[in-house]
Amino acid sequence: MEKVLEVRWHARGGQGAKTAALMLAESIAEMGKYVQGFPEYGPERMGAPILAFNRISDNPIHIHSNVINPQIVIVLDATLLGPKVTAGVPDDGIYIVNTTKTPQQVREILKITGGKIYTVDANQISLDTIGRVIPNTPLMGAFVKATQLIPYEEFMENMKAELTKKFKKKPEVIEGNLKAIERAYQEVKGE
Amino acid sequence: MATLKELSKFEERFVGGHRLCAGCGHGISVRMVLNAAEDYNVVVGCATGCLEVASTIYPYTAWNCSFIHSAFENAGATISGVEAAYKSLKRQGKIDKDFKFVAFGGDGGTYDIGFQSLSGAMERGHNMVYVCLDNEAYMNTGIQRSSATPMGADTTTSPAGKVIPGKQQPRKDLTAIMAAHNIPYAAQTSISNWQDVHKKAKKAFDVEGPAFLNILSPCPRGWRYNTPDIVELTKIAVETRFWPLYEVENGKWKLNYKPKKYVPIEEFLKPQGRFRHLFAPGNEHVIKAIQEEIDNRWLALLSRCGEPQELPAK
Amino acid sequence: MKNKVAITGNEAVAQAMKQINPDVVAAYPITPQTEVVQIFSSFVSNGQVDTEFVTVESEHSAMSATIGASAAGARAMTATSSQGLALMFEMVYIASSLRLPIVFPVVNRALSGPINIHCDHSDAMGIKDAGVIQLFCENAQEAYDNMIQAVRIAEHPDVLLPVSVNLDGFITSHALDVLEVLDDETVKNFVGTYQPEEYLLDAENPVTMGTLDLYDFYFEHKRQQVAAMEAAKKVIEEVGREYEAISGRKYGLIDAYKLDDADMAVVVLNSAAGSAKGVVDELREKGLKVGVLKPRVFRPFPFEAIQDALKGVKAVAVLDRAETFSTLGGPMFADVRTALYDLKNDIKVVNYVYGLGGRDLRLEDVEKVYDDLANIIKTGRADKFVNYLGLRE
Amino acid sequence: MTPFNRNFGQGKRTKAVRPDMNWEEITKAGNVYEPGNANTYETGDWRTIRPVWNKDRCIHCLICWRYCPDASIIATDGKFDSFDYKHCKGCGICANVCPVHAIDMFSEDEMDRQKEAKRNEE
Repeated sequence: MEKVLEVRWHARGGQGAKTAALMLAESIAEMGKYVQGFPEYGPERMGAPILAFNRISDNPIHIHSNVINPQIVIVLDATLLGPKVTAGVPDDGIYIVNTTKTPQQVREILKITGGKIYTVDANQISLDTIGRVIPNTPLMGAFVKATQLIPYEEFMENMKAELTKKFKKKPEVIEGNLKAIERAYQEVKGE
Repeated sequence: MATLKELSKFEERFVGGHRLCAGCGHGISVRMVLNAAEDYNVVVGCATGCLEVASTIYPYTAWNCSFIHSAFENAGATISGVEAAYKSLKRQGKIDKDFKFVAFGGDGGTYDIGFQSLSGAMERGHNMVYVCLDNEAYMNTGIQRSSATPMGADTTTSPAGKVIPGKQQPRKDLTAIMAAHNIPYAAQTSISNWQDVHKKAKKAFDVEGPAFLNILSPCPRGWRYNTPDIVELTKIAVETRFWPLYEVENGKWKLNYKPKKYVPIEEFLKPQGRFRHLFAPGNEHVIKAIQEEIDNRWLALLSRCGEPQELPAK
Repeated sequence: MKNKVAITGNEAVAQAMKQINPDVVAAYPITPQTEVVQIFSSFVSNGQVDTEFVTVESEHSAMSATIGASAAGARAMTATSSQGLALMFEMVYIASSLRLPIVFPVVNRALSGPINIHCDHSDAMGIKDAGVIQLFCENAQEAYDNMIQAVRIAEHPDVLLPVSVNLDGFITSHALDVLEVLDDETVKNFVGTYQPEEYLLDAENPVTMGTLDLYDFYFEHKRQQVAAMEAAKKVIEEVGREYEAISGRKYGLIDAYKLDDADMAVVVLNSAAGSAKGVVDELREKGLKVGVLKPRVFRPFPFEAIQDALKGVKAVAVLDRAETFSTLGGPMFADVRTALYDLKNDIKVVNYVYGLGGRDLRLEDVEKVYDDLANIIKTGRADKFVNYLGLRE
Repeated sequence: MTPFNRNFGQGKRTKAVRPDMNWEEITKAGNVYEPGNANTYETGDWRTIRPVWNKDRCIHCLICWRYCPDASIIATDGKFDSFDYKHCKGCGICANVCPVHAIDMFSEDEMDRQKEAKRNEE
């Protein structure tokens, strides 16, 4: 990885985009890479469209400005698909979308020809594995698959450690989340 | 109750050489309160005001104990920091001596600008005594009205003029407000009754948790009375029920003194220059309003204290 | 032992506070500092620190209680942002004049009004003349490192002054970053135990603090504060060297980035310095002689170090994330320009006010500044001293 | 720059601060390390009337001690001992609260005149 890889998350307040951006960053940091994870803070409360960002690099990251040209875009809520999602993304950008639609359908909605599009039904996966609709964790599995940035096994190990730290007293939550990531990793479709 | 013979043997913590006015009530009040701390180590906190500026003119201090002043509106917060440090250092074994903590503030630093800081400190439950030396106006800056200034008083910001006869509003009932904090001990006292001050100060030092004392502490300059008459004047304040003596201990209200007969408020107002204009023709209604306010508050106090609600016999 | 972690700036500050284990913390929550107080209170409730935590009712009381605790002999801290710092303004002056070694993080945020919760430095600049040492942090790592060093700087017998540790609201405070933390024992040994010379809880030696100090001595006491600030420069460097020995990270008064042979320099505080460094790396690849000067210490103002670092440049742009409304640009501009005035070389110094209310400083903005500087060198003239960067005009 | 003096108000707890001391010599931050040193500052010259003790009438109840704002009534072993005229400001409260009129207030002018007259006689 020569340059800094930049990621933008699109979600609605309450869907856990900030948490996901920070957890993703933590897991990647565990592998010795340098990361940043930060949300855009506004007055928005639950339900409003929000953004969160990651920077990933093999070297220390100096830059602190907002991410404007992300190579990777993650969309937690398919109702957000639109021009804001494609804004600033290079032609070879990667889109990871939580939806029941196919990548081709998403491509039509986004009106793009280049790039790669991945879709996964993270809502259903989280409902099956965690018992609630929290699409943020499964999307990390899709991220790992789509970007091939980090080896799957190592990521899962780090994730397990992270989750164990956070939910010491709730082993079922850890289990569910790991399962969700695993299923998304397997079920994500790309084109 | 200790005798004066015994009390005079404790070390003096507020020594002569301070520069309060001759006959200032604060000198008397502070000496009485600190005397009740007996042999304990004491840290005094003080709000900006007459007491502070007159007692710590660098390089002198009238305080024969540890003392800190930081600003006007924060005696409660400052001394709660000291008390927190004490708790922490004691718990960690970094110090071993026992201490008592007391903060002094005037009515400006307590009723008004320092009220939030005081309320916060009381709510947090610090083990401290907060003493308000109430002289009923901002004396340090030259006698401006405070929320403790009684109705009708002539001050430099509520001057008795041709249209407005002095301060328009009755005073804030701070002691009751402090009692409403449900602290272990809140009391109102007057230097006219030294036993009462001593007893209450001692209780305040002894209780675990925050305690509040409100002491009527006259200012000869602001009140314009004959300076040597301070004790008589504060006594009339109690007899007229202008300044009732009461205490609230763990939520229980107790009246400490009930005047035998109805003494009209004029007796308290007359000796004081700040109320002189009220006795000019045309201002009778102000005195009447003051009296009504006093009688109403007295009846409410009696009710809180579980006493029969009746005014003293005229 | 070093330990690499991925945490936010606020978590880094709270982590440092936990390892410092102060005797008293008195603080009030305010965005974007809130997390510091929240995280620290969980350390208290879980018994991970010996701290007495005073949940004051305002920032004014936060600093007042911290002053009381510090005067009493405790190692005491508070933390705040923006309006909170403005509310404690009065007490900041009193903390420094009472010579109390209080350490307090300031998570920088714009001052109202209109109300805005995002980063700029108008809060910190409000207390630049309060006699407080001000350290600035580019990222979470520096926030963590500066917190630990701040304790030693503040408590040094030659100094005895409050130290504020500034980090950019949201940009640093809420962003997850990778940093190295020291182990508890190393921090504990580094900060040592606070042993005040005089304190209220010294039963054998009662002391009066906060006297009325009139025209006969007040001036002399102010002169003492200046001397303490002067002494702080040396102490900050000493402590920095000691800290390097345990952490491997260098800390001085300023951070000079690629300035040795530079013709053009940008002077900028906090996280924006990181972005400027990124731009410098790119411009260097194109062969431009550019550099960045990031004051780590803003008060005392390290003018000797700045003179030394900038003596060879031809043009300097000072980036201020605060306005003074003086019509002469931002606060740091005045200081840097004054520092360079006596150098014989005719260095052109211009000012850019940027990022007010959290407006993002984009890399193109920084590139534009270097473009402007190149142009100034070429023409030998700077037409405008005060400029606005990233403003719609 | 002259080397910084580490000792000001620091290593040595400067006790007596004198007006002629320079900034390096006075105590740090305006701290006062001598508790109660205000008693070296005399306020006795504020007085225009002077309390005088009538030993015969005194019952040593110490009410006067209790009410003196300036701690200027010296009680020894629980008994009235003397007035501290160095600090007494002559407010007259002690004379007023005395239940047996054992304290009389005299004008300082009058006292001076009497002393003068006495000296002249001798």
